[in-house]
Amino acid sequence: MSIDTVKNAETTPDQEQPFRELGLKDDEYARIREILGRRPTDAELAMYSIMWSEHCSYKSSKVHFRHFSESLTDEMRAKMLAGIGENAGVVDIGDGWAITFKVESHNHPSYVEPYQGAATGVGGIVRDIIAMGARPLAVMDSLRFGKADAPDTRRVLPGVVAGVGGYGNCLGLPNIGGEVVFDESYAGNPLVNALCVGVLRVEDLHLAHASGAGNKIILFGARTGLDGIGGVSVLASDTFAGDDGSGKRKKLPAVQVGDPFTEKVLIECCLELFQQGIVVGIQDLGGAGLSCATSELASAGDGGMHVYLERVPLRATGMTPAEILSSESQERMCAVVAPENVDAFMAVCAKWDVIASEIGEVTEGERLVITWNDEVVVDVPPRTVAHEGPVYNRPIERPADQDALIANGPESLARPTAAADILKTIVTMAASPNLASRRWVTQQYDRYVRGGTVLAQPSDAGMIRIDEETNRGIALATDCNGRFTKLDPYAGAQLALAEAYRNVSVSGATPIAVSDCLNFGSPEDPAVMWQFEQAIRGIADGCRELGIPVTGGNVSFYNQTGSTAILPTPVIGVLGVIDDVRRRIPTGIGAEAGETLLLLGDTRDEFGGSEWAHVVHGHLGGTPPKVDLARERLLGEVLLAGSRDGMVSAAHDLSDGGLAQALVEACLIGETGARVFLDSDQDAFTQLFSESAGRVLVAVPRSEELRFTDMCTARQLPWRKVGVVDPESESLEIQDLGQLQLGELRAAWEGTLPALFD
Amino acid sequence: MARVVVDVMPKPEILDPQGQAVANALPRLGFEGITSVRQGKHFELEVDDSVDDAALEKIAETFLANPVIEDWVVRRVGA
Amino acid sequence: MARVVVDVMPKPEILDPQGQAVANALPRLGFEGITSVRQGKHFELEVDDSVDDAALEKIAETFLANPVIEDWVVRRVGA
Amino acid sequence: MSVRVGVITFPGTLDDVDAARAARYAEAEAVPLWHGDPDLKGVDAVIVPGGFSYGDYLRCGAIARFAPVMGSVIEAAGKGMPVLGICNGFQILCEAGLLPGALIRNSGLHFVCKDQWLKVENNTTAWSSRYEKGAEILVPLKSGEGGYQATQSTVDELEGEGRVVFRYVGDNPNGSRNNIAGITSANGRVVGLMPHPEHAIDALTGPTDDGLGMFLSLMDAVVNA
Ligand SMILES: Nc1ncnc2c1ncn2[C@@H]1O[C@H](COP(=O)(O)OP(=O)(O)O)[C@@H](O)[C@H]1O
Ligand SMILES: [Mg+2]
Repeated sequence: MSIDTVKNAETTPDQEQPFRELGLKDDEYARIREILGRRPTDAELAMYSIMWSEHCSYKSSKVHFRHFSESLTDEMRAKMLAGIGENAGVVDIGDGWAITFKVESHNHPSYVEPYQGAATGVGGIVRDIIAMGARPLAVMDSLRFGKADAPDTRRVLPGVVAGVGGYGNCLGLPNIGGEVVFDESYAGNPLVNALCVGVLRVEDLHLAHASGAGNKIILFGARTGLDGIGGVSVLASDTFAGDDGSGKRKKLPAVQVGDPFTEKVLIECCLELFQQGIVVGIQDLGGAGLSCATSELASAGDGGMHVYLERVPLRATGMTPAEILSSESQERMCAVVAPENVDAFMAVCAKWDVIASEIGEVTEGERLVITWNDEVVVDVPPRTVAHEGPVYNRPIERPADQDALIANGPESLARPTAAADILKTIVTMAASPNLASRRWVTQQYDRYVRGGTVLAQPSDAGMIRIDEETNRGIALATDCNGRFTKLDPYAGAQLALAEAYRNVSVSGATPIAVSDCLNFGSPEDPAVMWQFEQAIRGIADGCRELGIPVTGGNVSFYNQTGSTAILPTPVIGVLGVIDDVRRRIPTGIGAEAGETLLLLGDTRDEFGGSEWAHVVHGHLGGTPPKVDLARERLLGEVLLAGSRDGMVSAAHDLSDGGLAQALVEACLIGETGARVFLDSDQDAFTQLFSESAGRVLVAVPRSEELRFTDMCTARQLPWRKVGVVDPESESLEIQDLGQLQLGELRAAWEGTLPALFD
Repeated sequence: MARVVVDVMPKPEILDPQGQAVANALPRLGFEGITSVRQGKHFELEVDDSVDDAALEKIAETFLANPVIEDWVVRRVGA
Repeated sequence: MARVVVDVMPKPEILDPQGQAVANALPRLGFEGITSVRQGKHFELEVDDSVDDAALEKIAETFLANPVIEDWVVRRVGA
Repeated sequence: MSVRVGVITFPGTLDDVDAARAARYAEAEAVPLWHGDPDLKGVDAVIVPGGFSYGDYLRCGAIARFAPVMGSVIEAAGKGMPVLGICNGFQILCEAGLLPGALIRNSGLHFVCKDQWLKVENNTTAWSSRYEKGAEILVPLKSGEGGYQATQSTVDELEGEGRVVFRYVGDNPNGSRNNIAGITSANGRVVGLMPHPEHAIDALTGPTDDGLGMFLSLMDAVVNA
């Protein structure tokens, strides 16, 4: 095997290189040559091509992130210990505790190999959290699939769910929430967004960097194999064509197989290393493997770095330096360790049976130098790899058909008016794939492990107790309605933010920070870039209004089937804090005898992008519901006060499917009947199915009713009494319309996913 | 009636955490000299004589194995 | 160096939910004529020549299979 | 007198923190035991908790039962020390031969996490004396390989000797023979079950506090021994 060295590159300047096959544009390749003053070696080319890819360099999205930083106020900055740019954002939640959380996509791999794609998605995000020095607390998964009854969904969904569960369950991380959404636009491009949240003491925050000449670089965890090096395998073939039977490396599938056990042990090992204070920093190996870890560590530090690549423990024979640098083998971490701590480091690894190898050291210089058996194969300024990649100001253009989409509103759609038809619609909606019970999915996830889970599915938000002495805890929810975002990306993104914020509020927690995962089509399509830019601005402006910062996130472009992009899907995760988890608000009604049901907020005739239009008419058009973030904030404050004073016994936010769906869920989850009365001022259909934002259904003990409604009135939050809880009753009764038996509703709501996927 | 065996194995370049776990455990259990272990699935099918090799190949490829990460071998045994 | 294969199968009287699921799914996928499916595990070991048949039998019996619910077959393949 | 309950951690054990917490809720002292260390630290009882020891890729509990600590547990159990295996712990106790039978893949082939009603069939073991016979309790079940299987003669023997401690109520969640959720050794000192009593010790983080009875039973067993 002949290895392309720097020396060789200097003497063969004209050697043709397969940079286009590696995804680099002509001008990007020219820039690499300019930076190096020569052609790159194979290994350098592999590094630059991966690190300058859209996924790693954020080259199309970077310029838009300024909206986030520009919208930060001092209030928002105050609690942020680490923000955008770190592995994951970190916020101070009081009592010396800090929380770190992040959402990340693993969309494409999950389409190719659903189980492993989703599993390694969970594994990757968990490593991001460990790298911050935190103990992972819980995971969530936000999923989008094609039509529920499409044959390919039957291939993809069960695999993805089993993968999320298989990996997360084995790590011992409770799964406390997520989403499952079906829409045709995701048919060839499902979305698998995984979230992990972790906890640490404020003083233990570790930001990875390679400082201090003489410090050692230690690679630990799994061996490095040929996983996920699909693209780079062209470097190993003479012809660049790959599958030519020349005996050279075949083009390999870009699929990785996860080993959750190895990751579990790695977590414990890292926690012990942090606890013993024997690491300067730890960097996870994610998408771009060693290329990313070495260049990021080096550029975050104050010196250079020398890596001896032949010391990397391998799983396959004959791997080239380029392949080793770009392997995406899972369950690996890289640590920077002072020389005097290396022995202690190795002892901890030995205790956990974790393979660890010293692969290099921090040097005085400013270069990242990588050698392979004494030959220099990489010699680069690390910042040019990790941070100074290309940045694009992609063309932006509002789609030509956006006006037509908006003009085609839901007004002309036939609405049920007869009592029987409205009741039937309630059942149809409850059984529709997007509204039906998620139990078939969530039942495959361990939500109990570690004993801190206070709320999980089917609650609006997941909640974890982080301190058993004080009962301090956190809550999390993720949301996004892609149909709203399609109709108006700015407002739609804010609606996603509003919904996640509201879901956290109804649990009794106070929202404090945001992480997002922006899933869009091709950035080379000006219409997609318009959606993207609008959505980012919507989120940034919305966060400013809500006073909570975006602390991190992830961008996933090129989500499309052929040339058709997915619905723009900026998934928003909102983190909340609760000082005492014992006052959490459950979703199901009926926990207390004699509850009154109140509807907080305004209900307008808003059906653009609604689930009803989608389910009953297959229609998407018009404008999404109005956003009122001040109202969301007020709702949050009222719920907090209500929960503090024991005035609220249950709360459920209204979103897809409107009041009808919220009532069905509150009854079924609480296993209790209810009697509901509608307002005579507005038609029954609108009251039941409108998706106006900023609304919550609350149950208050009758004894607290007056106190609670007085508070709402005093704070100018519109409220209306919509019914009473009836624990004796076996039905949901709606005055003037009739009764729905809970048994029938349950069969409809719970039957759908098992019928589709069992 | 025929008996058919299908063995499905992880592709050589793909990580095999199961085989790995076994290989790591053996020395701890006092068994030396096992240098590598791979673990896969073993299916035993009883099939009517009407089922031809092409059908079996199809079943293995589309259903018993996942061609993205696994290789497989179909063989008829006994009679 | 020798290659050894160990096949481990659920005992006939023990429920085999995985094999059962495959058998039930096949007709739905349009494959007729498969009258029974059992699913077990297939191990491929590389062993030093020092490892004798008794050791292999021991590994299979005490470790790779659980004799309460599984049967197993050990065979050396190739050379 | 303080009761010392050992809680074993294997690589891949997950519910050890919960088992230790449950022991503390019952006012026992929880003593961490490490898989690689045969020293039982003078404990009065041992809990083998849930999780995925060594990944459980081969067969649940297959590797864990060979751990040095298990040799000591088997020996202590032989002398009558109370041992509780929960979920993966139950699987390990079966693999180790402390309890008969084995646990296989759930009949539905999926991991199942749900709140499960159990009927207490035997309240004479070291771990179940606080319950009324015939009582129904609600605790989490969370496992992918929880189907209890044994030969007919073993099942007959267990039933005949009243050694089924807990039985699933309602739909069988995993295909277990005779709806068996948990069993005991002939002397009633070793108990294994798939559901998780340690996750039902307070209604804040579990469905109920029904599981606490198992840990309180142990306190009685040790104190009265
Ligand atoms: N993929 C998933 N993983 C885990 N939990 C999920 C998943 N999908 C939905 N859930 C949970 O199921 C419940 C209902 O989901 P959903 O109807 O989307 O909630 P909401 O409308 O309040 O956002 C919530 O508790 C949610 O967290
Ligand atoms: Mg909600």
